Amino acid sequence: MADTAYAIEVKNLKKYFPIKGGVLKKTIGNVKAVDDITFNVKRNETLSLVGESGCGKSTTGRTILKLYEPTSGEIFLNGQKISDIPRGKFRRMRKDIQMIFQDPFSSLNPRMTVRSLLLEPLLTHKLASRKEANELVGEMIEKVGLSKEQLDRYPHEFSGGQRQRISIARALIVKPKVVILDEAVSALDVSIQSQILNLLIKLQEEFELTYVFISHDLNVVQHLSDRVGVMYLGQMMELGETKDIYNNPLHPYTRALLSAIPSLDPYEKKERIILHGDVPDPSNPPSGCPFRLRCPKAHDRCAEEKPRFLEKEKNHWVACHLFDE
Amino acid sequence: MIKKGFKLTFIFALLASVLIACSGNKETSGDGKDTGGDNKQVEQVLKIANDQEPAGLDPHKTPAHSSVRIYSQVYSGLVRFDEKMEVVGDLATDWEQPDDKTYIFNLREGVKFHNGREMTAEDVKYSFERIKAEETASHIASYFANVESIEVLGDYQVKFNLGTPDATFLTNLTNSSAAVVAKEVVEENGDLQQVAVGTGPFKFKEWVPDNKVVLEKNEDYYEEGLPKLDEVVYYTMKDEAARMSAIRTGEVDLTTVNPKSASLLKKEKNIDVKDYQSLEYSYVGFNVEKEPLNNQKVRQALSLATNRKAIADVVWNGDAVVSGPVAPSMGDWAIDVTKHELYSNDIEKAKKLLDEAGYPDGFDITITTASTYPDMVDTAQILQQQWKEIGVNAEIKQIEWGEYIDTWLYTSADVLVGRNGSGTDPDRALQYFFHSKGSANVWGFSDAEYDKLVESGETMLDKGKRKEIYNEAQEKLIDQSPNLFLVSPMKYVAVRDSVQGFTPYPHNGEYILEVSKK
Amino acid sequence: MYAYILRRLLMLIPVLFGVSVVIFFTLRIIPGDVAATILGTDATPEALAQLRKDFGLDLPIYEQYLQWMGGVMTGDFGESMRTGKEILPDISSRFAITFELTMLSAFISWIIAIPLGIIAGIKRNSKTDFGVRVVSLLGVSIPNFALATVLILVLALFFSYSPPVGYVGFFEDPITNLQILFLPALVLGTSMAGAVTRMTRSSILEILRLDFIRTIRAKGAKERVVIFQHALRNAMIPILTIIGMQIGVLLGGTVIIEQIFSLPGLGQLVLTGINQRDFTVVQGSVLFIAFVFVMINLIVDILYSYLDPRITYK
Amino acid sequence: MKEFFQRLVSDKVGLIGFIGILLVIIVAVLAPVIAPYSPDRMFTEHTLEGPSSQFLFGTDELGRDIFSRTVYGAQVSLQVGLIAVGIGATAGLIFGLISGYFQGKVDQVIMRVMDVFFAFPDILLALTIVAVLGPSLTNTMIAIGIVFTPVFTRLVRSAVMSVKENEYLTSAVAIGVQPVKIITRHITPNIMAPFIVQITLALSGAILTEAALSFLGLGVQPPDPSWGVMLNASRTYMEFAPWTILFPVSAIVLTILCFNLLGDSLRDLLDPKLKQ
Amino acid sequence: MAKNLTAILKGRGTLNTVLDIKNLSIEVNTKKSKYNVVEGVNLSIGKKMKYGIVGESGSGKSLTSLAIMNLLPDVLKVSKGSITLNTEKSKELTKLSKREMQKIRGNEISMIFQEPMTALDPLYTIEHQLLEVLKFHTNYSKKEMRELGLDMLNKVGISRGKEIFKSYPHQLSGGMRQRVIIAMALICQPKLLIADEPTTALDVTIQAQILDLMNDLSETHDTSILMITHDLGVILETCERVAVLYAGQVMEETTVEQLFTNPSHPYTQGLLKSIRSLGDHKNTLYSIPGNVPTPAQYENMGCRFSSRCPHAMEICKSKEPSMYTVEKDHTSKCWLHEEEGVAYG
Repeated sequence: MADTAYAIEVKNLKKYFPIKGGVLKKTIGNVKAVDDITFNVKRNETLSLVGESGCGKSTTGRTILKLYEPTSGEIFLNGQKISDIPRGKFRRMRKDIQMIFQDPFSSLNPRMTVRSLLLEPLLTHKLASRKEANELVGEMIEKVGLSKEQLDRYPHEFSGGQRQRISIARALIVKPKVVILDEAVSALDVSIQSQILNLLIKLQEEFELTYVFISHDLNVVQHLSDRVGVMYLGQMMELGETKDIYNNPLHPYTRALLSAIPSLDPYEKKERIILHGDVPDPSNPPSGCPFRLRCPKAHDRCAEEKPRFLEKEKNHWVACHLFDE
Repeated sequence: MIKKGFKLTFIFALLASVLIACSGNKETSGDGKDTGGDNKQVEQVLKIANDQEPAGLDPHKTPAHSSVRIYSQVYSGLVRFDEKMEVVGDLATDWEQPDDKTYIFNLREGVKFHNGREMTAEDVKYSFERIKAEETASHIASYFANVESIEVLGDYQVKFNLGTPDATFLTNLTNSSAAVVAKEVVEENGDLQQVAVGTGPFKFKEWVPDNKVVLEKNEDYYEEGLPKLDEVVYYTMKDEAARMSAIRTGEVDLTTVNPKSASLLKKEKNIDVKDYQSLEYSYVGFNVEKEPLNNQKVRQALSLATNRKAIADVVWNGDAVVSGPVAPSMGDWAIDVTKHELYSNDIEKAKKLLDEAGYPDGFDITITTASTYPDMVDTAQILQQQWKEIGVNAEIKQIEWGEYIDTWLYTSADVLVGRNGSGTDPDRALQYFFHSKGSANVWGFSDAEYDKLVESGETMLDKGKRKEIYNEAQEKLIDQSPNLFLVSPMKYVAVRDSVQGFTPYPHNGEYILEVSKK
Repeated sequence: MYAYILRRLLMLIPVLFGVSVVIFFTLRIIPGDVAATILGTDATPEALAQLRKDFGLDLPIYEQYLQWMGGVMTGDFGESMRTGKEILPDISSRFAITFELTMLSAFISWIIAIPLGIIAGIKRNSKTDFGVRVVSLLGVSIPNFALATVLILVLALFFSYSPPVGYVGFFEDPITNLQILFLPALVLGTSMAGAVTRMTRSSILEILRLDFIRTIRAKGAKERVVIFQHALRNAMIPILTIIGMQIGVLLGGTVIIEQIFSLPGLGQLVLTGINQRDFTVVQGSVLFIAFVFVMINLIVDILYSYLDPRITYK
Repeated sequence: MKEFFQRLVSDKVGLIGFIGILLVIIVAVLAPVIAPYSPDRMFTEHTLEGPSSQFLFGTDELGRDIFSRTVYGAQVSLQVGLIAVGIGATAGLIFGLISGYFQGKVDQVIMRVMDVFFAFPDILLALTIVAVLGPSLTNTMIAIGIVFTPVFTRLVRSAVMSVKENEYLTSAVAIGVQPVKIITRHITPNIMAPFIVQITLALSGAILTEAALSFLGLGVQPPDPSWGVMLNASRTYMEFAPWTILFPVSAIVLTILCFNLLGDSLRDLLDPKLKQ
Repeated sequence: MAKNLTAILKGRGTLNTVLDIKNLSIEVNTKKSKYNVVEGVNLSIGKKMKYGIVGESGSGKSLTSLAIMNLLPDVLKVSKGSITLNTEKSKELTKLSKREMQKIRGNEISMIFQEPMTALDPLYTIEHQLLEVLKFHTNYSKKEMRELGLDMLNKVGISRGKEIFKSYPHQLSGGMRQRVIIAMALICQPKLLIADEPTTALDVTIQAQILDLMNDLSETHDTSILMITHDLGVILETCERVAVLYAGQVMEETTVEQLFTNPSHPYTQGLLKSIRSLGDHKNTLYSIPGNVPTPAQYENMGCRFSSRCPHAMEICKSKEPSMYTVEKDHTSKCWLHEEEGVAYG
């Protein structure tokens, strides 16, 4: 059933967070953080998930990593179904799938030296003897552009960019197959951001990595990804090759999103679509299409029926009634 | 919210100043020097600081001092001691003794209980039968164990039939607990712990727990003109500092104090400090059934190692006298122990005795005492030091009162430091505490000769001969040393100078019948 | 909100049940019993046995527990073994005193502590801050009973003042009542003040660094407005936690002060109860105190939602 | 660590506290050297004498040298504090870690039990425990330790929960680190700051609680000179011989003050929110 | 809203300035250390002008804005230079008393901050916090204040003003809060609005709403805007002039148009290059090597960009360059211009 050509397959994934209430703290509702999404990631590919805060892109990433238990749906990692493996058992498989976090300041344990931070994954998965591990750590730190001399320092002695390099080294040292990057460069300054992006691209080639890149920065996403999925309120609105998404966005939301990026060309004339209102409360989403309340092209059908997720063009999927005649 | 906070602060500050101002005013009026106002008569209210909350008010059931001092004002017995410790009539006007084993009491007529009913011979009979009844669990039941029957001969005449001649009978009757109570009150309330209806000079008015007990004048008291006070209030004040402060500022009129506080109060011009030699003595009790204290020589060695004078000096500020099993305040009954060999504090001899007993290097032992009483704790600490000199290493275990009693009762401690009231008759001091069947002989002490001696003392009606018997018993007891008898302290009562006619006696530290205020 | 309160009340049941079990069985293993303390050194084994039977102490221990709990469920806390009086009225009248003392102490400590904490917080690391911290901690550092004794002595010796003897209820004679309670409350308040000062200082410090304070300043607010309207109100939330906890601690911690100042409060009742092995009194009082304690916690939590609109209990 | 001391030195208040405690510890350790007499040696001819060259701080009601007793008192009082807090802190650490890390039912059970103990007023709980175990130095320490356990448990638990919010913990989970190592290597070192602060404050609390128990006669047993015992014994003689209370009171007040000052400034120093 | 170049040029060159910052330095002064975090900053903002300061984190851009408001944290203080506010009469802000400064804040100069989530007091209603500004600076009656407040909310695009009045900050979304904050900032009709990263924390669709709103309002209210951001896109979107801050110093100062078409300083060049190379899919991005120096390292490093500059020369490492005028209205702080022989300004 699963296709081993895919590093990751996600089928009808749902992740609901219960809202408790009442005298006995019963579940009285759900925040539908991820609501029935399906996609896959090919080997060595970079798939980006974009969307605004609260759209469920991070939750998706963390559910794939089994940091959250999925509410329903299936997840396959290299063809193996991992969604029903108990978390305790999955622990040993974690070396195949790693994660890099947004905040370079809180994602490294402040009380550990860089060396022990890097040794830990190796020793945890018993991938090397202590001596070998030490050598590997030395190699890895240089691969991410830091020096061996810096191994015995603590994270707070590094700048944000350097810390993010350490995080990358820590994630990659176990030679994973898949890396989930959750807003991995968003907290960095422009000049540092490009350094890290270069590093990520270089390492992807070197280690033959598959990336799931979660970001709200559309410029960075355009640069890095092979394919892009646009999420809104827990649902996938559009999914396709990067160039198709950026040059030929189909979904009104994708269009608005792309038009909202400030331009960097003083001579460029841009049709700006200003969306009104805010993202609705995910615990109380609108009926039908989740975007309809802000959609400039919304019509009656949008309120009644949830649009299907259809392959409108080759490898270009969209969930919108405008394209479902 | 914030503004409210400020307002409250302000109000509180105001309140605080008012309080202090008020208390300032009260100060002057409290002294009774305030001549203003139309009430020139001094309020005849005596305020007494009670160092413990009364445990209950049932005279037959409650031996605690904090209770006795109160119910002894409410109840009367058949007889009482006068100031010279002679037995005189109280509810009984007189009595006759047809034979050694029979007493007939003629009762005072027209004496009324506080509930208005007249007291009769039936009440006397009821009261003593109540004391003797097992379910009453009276602490003085043993005093009247040899009363075989009580007969009512008339409304005002009652007869006690004893099993054996008893020299202590009359003295025992003077005990405050041998009170005449009213049957209907007992029946109505189950017991007399919370109510008090007696024939004494004061009527029970109210008891606010942990706060105060109020007694008011019994207008129908059989002695004309007495009592002089309208009201007596016992405030429970457990803290010595609080009592000191209250007597100094005149918030209370009378309080017992410790020797050191007494010496300070003596300097105050508005306060008289009265003292009297108590009937109590401090002691060290030994479990004579356990090694090494089952060895008489060991006990004697410890007696020799004990410097009683130092204890008197240090613990009691010098105001205590060395005592034997019968406290010196019992007068003639007590032997002079100061010359006794075992009181000589001869360390060498003590060591020699220990050596003979087979403990040349001494031994380890635990001294148990009650944390409730600082004097006991201090005594224990001094003993610990003194015994160290002969190689006895003692550890101190301080336990609080409830556990202490338990420990005492079951002799679960090897060495127990405590204080005994030796009673008003040597029989209690010698038989009750040390007869092998004595109720309070918890030490496992058993000596057939001694037993015989004190038994004969009880029934010996000739005072001279009786004294001889008891002298011998005392000598024997000191020699055997089941307990070490230490010192008998002075007691101090501080009274405001507005209190008139107050004299404490060893047998009655709080005789307030004739007290008045000026 | 109501659901929340109801749920919290339901959660009290296991806690109080736990308290009842712990206190009941703990008391039973303390050496000594009420009969021994009543009879004292005049006790005879027969008399003791009789008394024990009277108090039901000869029954199996679980039966004693069930009897007691059965009573408590129906609002019958039993009778004092010592006095045979019903316990509940006694507990509630004494609780009133302890509660008044507690509230008065808490109040005094706020008056001392909150202004000091604000000053120290605003002038962080200055000499004033240093002074305030040391002074406020002095109160904490002196054992209650030592401070009480010194106070009593000094007032009596140098001002011929001692608080009136004999407790009088607030509604009988408010002035005398407050005179009686003022000193003990002052002693307790001083010792509480340190913690409140500390909490006030650190929460003021914390709040003052928050973004919205900068916004308020940027709006042109006077410092007074910044501190009192915004910083203090926000700081009140952690302060409230401390205050709630302290009131709870005080409720049971007034024992010593009650004894020294001869106040017939709940603490004294428990202490005498323990000393006299009056089990029913101790059990009842401790259960009562525990109940009040958890209720205070609940009230504090509800107050949060009043102070802080972000907190809505569902 | 070095940096920490630098910051401590720059904070005068904390430094005073730190030095003060150091002094007390030195005095406690060197008590046999410093004290001229054995603490329970009685000079029965010299009871309640004022300070003199022979008796630096005067003598108490049993003629013992108050100076020597105060010095040895440091030993006893510190011992009570350290061991009692050690018991409470260790138990609290274990329960708190388990409760905060695993949450769910374990957490519920532990926290309800702690709630039960928390619902007991401190003094009454200590009093009851001592009454059960019998008064002695060891039992006093055990009782205070038990009383402090719920406080530590709650503190550790909430610290664990806030550490769990940090991404480095998610990161450790994502890497596949074993739960035990997550607790020992990632959580425990990061909750130490509030834990240490609480320890310093609890130390002063323990000394005060011991004093309170001594007042009720249930603390350290004579002749061991804890400051609480000395204080309580001297209350009676305060007016007669003020020195008997003055010196132990000063010792206790200064020590507790120092602990509080240190704890107070540690709180500032270790609190990342207050770092500048 | 297309950017019209003539519109950009219109606002420029107004001699009449609202705010003049001359040679401003901000110093960290603790017992342990003392160094400048901002040094020698010169800015001048004309009436109705929209002026941008762009820089990376740690460049000192936010500190500069806080210095204008006199809201620097305790350990920081203005050590040199002047900040002059020209409204009815000119005032030297660094010399004003606390009280005088309080009258200016929120009234003549107001400020909005980055984090709309934390910038409002969580315990008070929007009404209280909005009208508070009026209470501080005007004598309006309660009714008048409410009317003004509702009107202002309407202007920032909140139509359900009465409802919003009763809400607490946590009940609003980020975009709504930022609108409220803008309303608060503009309600007293200030002459200058300082916006410190006003959209960084917002989603991109909301950012577009807010920038749009700010553009509209500054025009209708005659308010000058000082926009502080790390995002060159935002600068281009909103500003007329711009100063590029790096390591506490202004590296380049010019019109937005010139900056984007003719960047002169190697840092600006690098920055633009790296952003623009983002368009080339998966190719290696242009990136400025190395890290931003920390303030403690500033001393004796010559040009502060020298360690990362691809054109660095010997002199760059030892000596700090001056500000050169590279063309009309365009200055740049780089030794290269000395070589090129441009005029020293």
